[in-house]
Amino acid sequence: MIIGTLFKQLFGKPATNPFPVKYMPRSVTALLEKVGAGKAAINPPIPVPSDLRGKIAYDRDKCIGCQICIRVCPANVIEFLPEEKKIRMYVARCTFCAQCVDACPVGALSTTDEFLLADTDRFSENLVVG
Amino acid sequence: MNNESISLQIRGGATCYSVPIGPVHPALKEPIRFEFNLDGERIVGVDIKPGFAHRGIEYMGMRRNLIKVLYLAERICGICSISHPLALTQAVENAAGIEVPPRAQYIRAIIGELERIHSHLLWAGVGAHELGFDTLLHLTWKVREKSMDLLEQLTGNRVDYAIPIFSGVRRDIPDEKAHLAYEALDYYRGLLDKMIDAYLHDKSVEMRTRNVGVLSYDDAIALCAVGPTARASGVKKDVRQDMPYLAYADMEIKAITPEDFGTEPIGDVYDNIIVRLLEVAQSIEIIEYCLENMPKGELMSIPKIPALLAALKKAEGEGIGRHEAPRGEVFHYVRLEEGIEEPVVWKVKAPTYNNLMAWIPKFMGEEIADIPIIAASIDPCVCCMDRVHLVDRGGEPSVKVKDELVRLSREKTRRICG
Amino acid sequence: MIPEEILASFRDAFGERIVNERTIERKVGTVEPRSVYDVWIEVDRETLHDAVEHLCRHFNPHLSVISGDDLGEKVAFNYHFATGWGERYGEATFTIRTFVPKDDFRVPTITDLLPGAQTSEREKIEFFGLTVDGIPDDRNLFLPEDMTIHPWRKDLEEETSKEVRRTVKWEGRDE
Amino acid sequence: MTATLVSSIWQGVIILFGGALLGMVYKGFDRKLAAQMQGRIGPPLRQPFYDVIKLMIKENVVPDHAVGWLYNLMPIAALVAAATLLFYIPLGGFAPLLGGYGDLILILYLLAVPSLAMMVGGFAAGSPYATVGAQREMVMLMAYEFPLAVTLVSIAWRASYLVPGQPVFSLSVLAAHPLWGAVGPLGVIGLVLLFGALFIVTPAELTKIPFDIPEAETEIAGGLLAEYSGRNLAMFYLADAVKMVVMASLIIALFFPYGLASIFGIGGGWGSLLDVMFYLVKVFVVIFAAVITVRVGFARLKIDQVTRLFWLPVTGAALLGLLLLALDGIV
Repeated sequence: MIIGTLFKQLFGKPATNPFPVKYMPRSVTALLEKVGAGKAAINPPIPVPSDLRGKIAYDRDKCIGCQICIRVCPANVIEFLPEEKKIRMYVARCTFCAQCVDACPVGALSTTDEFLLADTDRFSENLVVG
Repeated sequence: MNNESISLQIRGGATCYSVPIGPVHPALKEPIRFEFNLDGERIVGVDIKPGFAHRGIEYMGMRRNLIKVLYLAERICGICSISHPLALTQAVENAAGIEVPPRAQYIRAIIGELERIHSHLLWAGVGAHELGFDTLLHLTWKVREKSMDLLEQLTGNRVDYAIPIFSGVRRDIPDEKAHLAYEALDYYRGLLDKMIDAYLHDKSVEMRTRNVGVLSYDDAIALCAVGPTARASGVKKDVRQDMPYLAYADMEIKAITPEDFGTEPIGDVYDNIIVRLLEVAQSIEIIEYCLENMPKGELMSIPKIPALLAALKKAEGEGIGRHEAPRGEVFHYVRLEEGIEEPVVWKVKAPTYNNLMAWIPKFMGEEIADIPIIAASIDPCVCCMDRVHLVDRGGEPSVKVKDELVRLSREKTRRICG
Repeated sequence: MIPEEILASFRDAFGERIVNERTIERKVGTVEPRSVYDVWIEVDRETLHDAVEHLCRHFNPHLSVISGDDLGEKVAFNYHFATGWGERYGEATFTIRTFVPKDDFRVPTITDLLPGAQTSEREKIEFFGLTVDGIPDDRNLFLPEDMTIHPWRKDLEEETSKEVRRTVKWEGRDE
Repeated sequence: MTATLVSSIWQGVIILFGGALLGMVYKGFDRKLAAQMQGRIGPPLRQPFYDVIKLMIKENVVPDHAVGWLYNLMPIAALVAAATLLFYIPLGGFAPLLGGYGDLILILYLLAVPSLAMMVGGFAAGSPYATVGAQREMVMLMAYEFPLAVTLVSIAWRASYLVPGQPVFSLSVLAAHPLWGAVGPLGVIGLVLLFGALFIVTPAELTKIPFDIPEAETEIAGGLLAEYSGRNLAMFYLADAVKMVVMASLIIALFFPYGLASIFGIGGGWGSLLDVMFYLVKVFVVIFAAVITVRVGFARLKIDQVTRLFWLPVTGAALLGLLLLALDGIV
């Protein structure tokens, strides 16, 4: 019966992971500043698998400028830099399919487990790779 | 049923008043508009208007190469995010004559069935919410997390799994991950009885769903209904059974109807719950079979991406791809021409497209209070286009683009704050 | 159902009126491969309604969707049916194709035979500008009511792309 | 004379603010515990206060089609009626402030006023959702008012034989003379039935699931309250919070008026404090049992199902209770 489950849950631990904090803080920016300064802690997110398809990492030295990644990227994330024969990625548009990683013939691209990418500026340093 | 009486637009008499539901309404998870003509609390007419989220995906797809189309297809729907790629890859493979390695077929089926589990649980939760039974919603979605976590472990993401690709799959299920899958299957097997108890033996759920939103056997066939919506009416239609594909061809799969629960099919919302819960059990068995009998071997018959692109560019022909998605049959038709990277024709048919018409007999004669649960009963997935919106403020309806909407919103904010 | 059976029945009923027919056999299954069939037939527009009626009378079909293929002078419409559902390996896809010239751009409705075809026919009306004779409801379904362009017509590409480009302008960047 | 008037006014102000405060605290508990039962964390206990403050500073939107003055008047009417109720209900073991000027029948009417106000407001809003909600509220009122009235009147009627010479329709008299000990076994069964009826009426009176049909969020998008915003909505919210305390207090006054102070023999200020604390606990228990557990354990019913439920089994139970009480008087 469902009532039994309800009473068990009343005294149990909620299923929600309280990431980043349990309750809305009075000021989000103040909290973030505190966390940045190491004065406050936030609850960690649930751990992700090691092969998560997160933000793409780019090894500039390995890249040979073949542009296959540009041909397969469904979201047109990747820009070719013709002078250097390298690429630049705008993560704000990325759909995290990691098809470019599979397509790269020299292994210059790889997935990371980084997924907390929210930003107010879509061209911020964190969101432009390469 | 009288064929002439079926139209998306049925109007009642003069004593009726009309109540619009949608495109924005708490009962709807996606934008669609119903206009109900009511006589008191009873529905005597209904007009359905979809298309508020039409994104022109097929139009876009016919203008980019097939690998890009694959990820576009994945984003047709967030819940069936493997069903559309599965149908598309099959259509293209049939058109181009590409073989799929056995192991890849099994992996596709495993992910497809995991999706069915999480989709049906999602639906059950939404259904409970529509009934005002939020507790059941939270309980169901809590257990749904397990399948999402498993999908994240196996594919690298919770939605948009990016697993199938033309000629195979992109990721293997190694043995060290297979045990996670077994663990999740045991978890669900232990929960099934509790779920059936909570949904099918709960008095208040039964009161709200029995004999509500009935779709008769004949209507289901005449209106071309698919998936659990049709099966709840007793129509034994399931692509996995009727025209097997991938690893499903190696298994004895039977279309689930309420008869498997020991009741006569009525085609009401309660039968929809029965079918979907029993299909969760069926999916558990299929996944287990696949994990145990998965052959060894390669994952893609054309593993190099440039070679794959070249092969697809060379291909000529047309193909049909069908997959039994959680909500019913997904159908993709593709025509390829040699020397053209893009598909020349790409037609997508999502299950809700067929079930749209099934809503009409389900709604007619029911009460306002039943609207949410009937709307939810076909598990609608309103996957369609545009970022324009129609606004009617006294004058002519005009199309507002995003810039204009942003401007209007800012104006209003200023007005309130100032 | 064996596709020969359907085809034989159609040959008997329509004879010369079937312009073209084709059966594709595919092997499925990794352990013991078995065959499934895709059947394609081509008929004239005048025969279309009769062909669907014949199918409905004898084979209990399910209409998946109607797809359209703009070939320039004319548009090919494929009525994708499936028949024989209900038993394992019982089903075959059955596609009826008909070519419709653009200067006389109309087809008869099949909603009198299969009411469920209405969604698909209305979609063809708005996306191709087709006229469907006898359809009970021909309003736009997916597109806004005041939208006049037909996105899947390749000869109207210019107007469509103008409309599309107007709406997908990325904020702050013109692409 | 002036001194009593001043003190009465002071007491009135305290009761008003105390009642509203209590209502919001219990609302906080309601949300938190419901969340816990559903496996969620839920909002902090002080969330209702945040909500009311936020609503108070929000824009008060009046729809184009609304009857403006009626639409704006109704939240005030609802809040005033709910607040007035506080003066007639014994709170914390104290006699009601206006106990001498009104009785159970007045309470019965006052309880209906917030619902009526919401109904009129719903019709005045001119939105189809609100109209449907108002129609449903009307049917609901007709459904649950009868068993509620039967319950209250039966108890008072039985009490008129047991405590002769007293105004038995006054709640403080009823609270001072609980019936449990005064009636025989038949009467006890009758009282249990009446209590059951009142228990089921409580969530309906407060429009909580499974009886939140007039608001039915997923069906008619908040129904009666669909168009209300800002200050008006805050007033309805407060009225609802106060009503929750009132209903719980009513149940306590009729069925569980016992205090701890007399049992432990503690007098004076400490005794009153103990009784107040005990009263708060009793209110919490009633709300937990009749509102929170019920609202997380059931699906929303349909209006015809609710009508059938209240007219047949609940009214039947109340009438049977009345009959048993009558029999008890004869035997």
